[in-house]
Amino acid sequence: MTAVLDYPQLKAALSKELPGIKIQADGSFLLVSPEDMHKVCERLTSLPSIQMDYLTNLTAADYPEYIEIIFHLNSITHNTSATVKTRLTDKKNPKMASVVDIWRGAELQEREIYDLFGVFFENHIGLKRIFLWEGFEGYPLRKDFVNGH
Amino acid sequence: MSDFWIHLLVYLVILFGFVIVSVLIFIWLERRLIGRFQLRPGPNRAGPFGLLQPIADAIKVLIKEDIIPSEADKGVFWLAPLVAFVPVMLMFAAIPFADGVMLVDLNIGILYILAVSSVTVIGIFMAGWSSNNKYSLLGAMRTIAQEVSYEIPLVLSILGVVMLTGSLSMNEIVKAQDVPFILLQPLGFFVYLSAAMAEVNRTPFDLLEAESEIIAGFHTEYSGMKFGLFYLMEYAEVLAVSAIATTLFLGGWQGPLLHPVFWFIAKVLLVFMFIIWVRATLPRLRIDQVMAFGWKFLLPLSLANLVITAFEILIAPDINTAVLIGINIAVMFGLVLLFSRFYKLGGGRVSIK
Amino acid sequence: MAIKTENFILNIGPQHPSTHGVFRLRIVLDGEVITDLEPVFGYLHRGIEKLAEGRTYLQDIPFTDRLDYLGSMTNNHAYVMAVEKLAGITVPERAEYIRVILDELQRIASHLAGLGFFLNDLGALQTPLLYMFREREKIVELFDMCSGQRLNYNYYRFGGFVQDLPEEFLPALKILLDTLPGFIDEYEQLISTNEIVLIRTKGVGVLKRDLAINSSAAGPVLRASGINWDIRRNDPYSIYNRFEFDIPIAKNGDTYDRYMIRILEMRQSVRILRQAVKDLPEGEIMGKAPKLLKPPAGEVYSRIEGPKGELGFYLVSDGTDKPYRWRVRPPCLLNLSALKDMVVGWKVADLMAIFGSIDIVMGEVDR
Amino acid sequence: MSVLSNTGGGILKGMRLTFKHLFRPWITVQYPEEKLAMSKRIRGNQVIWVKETCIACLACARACPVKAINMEVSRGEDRKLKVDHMSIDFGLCIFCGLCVESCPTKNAIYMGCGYETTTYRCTNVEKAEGQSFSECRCRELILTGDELGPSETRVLSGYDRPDAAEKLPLQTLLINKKGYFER
Repeated sequence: MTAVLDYPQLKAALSKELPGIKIQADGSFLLVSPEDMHKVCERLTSLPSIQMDYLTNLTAADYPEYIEIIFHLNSITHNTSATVKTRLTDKKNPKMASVVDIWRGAELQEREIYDLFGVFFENHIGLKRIFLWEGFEGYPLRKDFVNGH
Repeated sequence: MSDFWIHLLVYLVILFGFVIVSVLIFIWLERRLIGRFQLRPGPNRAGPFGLLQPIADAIKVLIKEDIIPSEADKGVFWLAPLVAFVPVMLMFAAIPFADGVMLVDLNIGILYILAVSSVTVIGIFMAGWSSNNKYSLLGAMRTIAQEVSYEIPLVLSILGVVMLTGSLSMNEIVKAQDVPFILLQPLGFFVYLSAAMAEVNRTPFDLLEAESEIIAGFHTEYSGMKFGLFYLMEYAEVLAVSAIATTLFLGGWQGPLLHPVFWFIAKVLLVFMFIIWVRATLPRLRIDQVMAFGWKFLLPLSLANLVITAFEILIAPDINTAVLIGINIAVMFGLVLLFSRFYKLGGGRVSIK
Repeated sequence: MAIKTENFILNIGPQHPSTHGVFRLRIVLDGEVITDLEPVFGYLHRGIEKLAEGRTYLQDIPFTDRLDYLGSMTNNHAYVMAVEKLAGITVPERAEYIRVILDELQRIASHLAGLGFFLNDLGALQTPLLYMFREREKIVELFDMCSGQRLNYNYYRFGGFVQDLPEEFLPALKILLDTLPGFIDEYEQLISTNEIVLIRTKGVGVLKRDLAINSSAAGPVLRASGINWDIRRNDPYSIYNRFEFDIPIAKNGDTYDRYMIRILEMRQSVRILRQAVKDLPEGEIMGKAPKLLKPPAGEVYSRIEGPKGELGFYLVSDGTDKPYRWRVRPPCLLNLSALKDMVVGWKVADLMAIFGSIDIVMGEVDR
Repeated sequence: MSVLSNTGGGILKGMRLTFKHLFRPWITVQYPEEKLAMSKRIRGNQVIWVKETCIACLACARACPVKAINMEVSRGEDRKLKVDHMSIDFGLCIFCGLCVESCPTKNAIYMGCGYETTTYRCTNVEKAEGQSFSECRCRELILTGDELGPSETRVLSGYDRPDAAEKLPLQTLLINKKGYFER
């Protein structure tokens, strides 16, 4: 059985590594501020006791106040899992640092989020729309997008 | 009108009819047989056992719209099917259907056939080049490389037969076969068949029209009757190759009791069915592997075959035929096993900067 | 001597015999060698995630059929399991066993189709494809028998199934299980030792162990690279911890290994199926689930080991009868992440072999 | 490992196997002449609506994920619901069977066994001003009222209806095909 990491403990470990980051441990996930996300992800993969080497799922959800980016992480070495989230409050122009340099698996999923939610990932290796054509107006998976049906 | 002209005209008509009819039968046979290999009945709608299917296909191809790509090199595009098709027809002039039943009994029959058959590749390249399509071009480039390299083992494997008979005339070769040369030249037959299958682009060497890679290769842009000519050309080529294999290695029209023409056609069909069987079983090789197989495996084997044949003729001309057959077959297995252990394919990943 | 040459760009797809749907690849060729590659997606994008948000939980089940249409049963299972987790619905024993049976049958069917097309891409003129579709047909007929359709099964429901298995199902399944290993042996006779297949696949398109993990590859592709990771074993769902089976692992990560892993997995699936059929209990097939499902607000990520890899569903509920966010973790799309690293340096013919060995279904890639 | 392994042995093995297949019966079906008995639970390309037993509860229309069912009901003089208009657009229908499952009477709406609904072309296209081609509706695919009822060509399927399933013949299975497993 894949063990879910203990989030308060994870928070403590990360705050020790990276003093001064904004991090919050909820019951079922770790909430990190968008600016610190890249650093946190780096530590999550490199710390030998955590070693989240496998990015299972990277997605987003549109809430009224913010866009939430959700990372479902797995450690194949330790057979553990963790959920890390970050919230982008600037809905007009949401952006965060890309994690493609940490996990190659994020490449297509970040493009998908960019395409469907309009979140801009900085330093992505080739950020452009993945499913819809260039010039499509709006971001379909946002709640304010109205489609024909 | 002199006898010569009557002979020429009658034979031309017969030959043309023979090729067209047997190509239609071949197409039907191939589709039926492949179907049976693949657990389905094959075409069975048009006529009894689907026998009219090739004719229906031919009519369809004839009345189809003839599309020429706007960017194509039109003159070359038009000429290509003809350049590819005519040499194949010419090959049949020197093939004996029975004793002396042939258009011309050339005393350099084999040389003529080999020379004419290698012209086809120019037609294919013209088609690939003039289509102005990248897939066609890839197919055409593969053809050139493949067909030019396989000419060499093909010719060398036939030389063994020529050495045994001492004649280049097809009819003489058939007459010399008291024992079919497949027994005296098993290695030669193996090399010939492999090389010939590569020459006529049958699986596993069907690179120039590799459907899963380059769609249809050189005839991607062809439609209508021009496509029909290419299709006809392919099967006529297979027919020619089977006929040559029959003539050189399987005793040609020779056979007991029945009419020689029957024996000839039966043997041709046998070779063709083997080719279909191979096609139904094997996947395709990659271009560099095809080249490696030709240059590193078939070429040394055919040279070895030549040397061994020469030794047999020079040193032991009076040896018992049965013993000779035994020795030859043993030598073939030994050499094939030995060579396949030692030759390296090479190729593989190319590092990209 | 250097000849001045130029690379040329070749568009493969969206309509091409071996792109398995409408997938487009832009490749840069140097002669026959691929020097660069860019996949272009979106030709089959139907916006299923958006569509699902506008419908009730029950109405979304038919949409999952249309993701990976060669693995509808497992898609159903993954989605239904996520909703059950979200709403706290328990599934009766018999239904769990039937789910395992159908999932494993689906895995065999999907692998057969995948391998068949892979060999077709190698140029084997449909013969292995048709032999494999013969066995797939038998499985599809079983699915047809219990669900009523041959491709879009729509059979799982929250808490169990629409209907119990028909009585003809188990006898037919037993015949299938008796004969299937023999047919897998036949495939191996035809393919596994065929020299042409060997030289076309061994060492071709190697996906290194580290890259496989890093690029989120899943399923047979991940296991062919030597990583022991199977959700059925590492994060057991349903009742998989009751069965004895091995996780086949290869070590080279080449095209041949990806082929071989699938053959071995089919054998293991037969093993699981035999145990499941033997232990199948009688009883209810439907747990207690409200007709109009309104799961409590919350979110869930639940995953199963689908035929193509880890198939996950991330659902967010806001307490209404419609999901707030409905997301699929598409194994097919993520297996393509490392396509470029696998393909560059190989020839056009190898591109098709490698691409075929990943076994993607465009319905899931583009959604 | 035989002498021939890696030197043609595998190819010979494969050729032997394909040769064996030459003598096996074929597995394909010669379709228009030869038809298989379909699954008892077949979800064919028909949805059958039995007017007499329908209680006009609109459950099927609500269950439909693609809104293919258009049902208008009104209260009659005897305070009972009656169906004024019922039509199903088979251009939209995805044949998922959710309407059949949702029906509370269990005998008012059925899936049909028929699957041969192809025609060469649609002759009656309903197209409003400014609609794109994908938005217009083929009138031949919209069945209304009595057209939805059971008939000789519209046989009730046993999908979620065990009583209808009993009347249908057993499904033909490839597994039971003779002459195939005796290898």
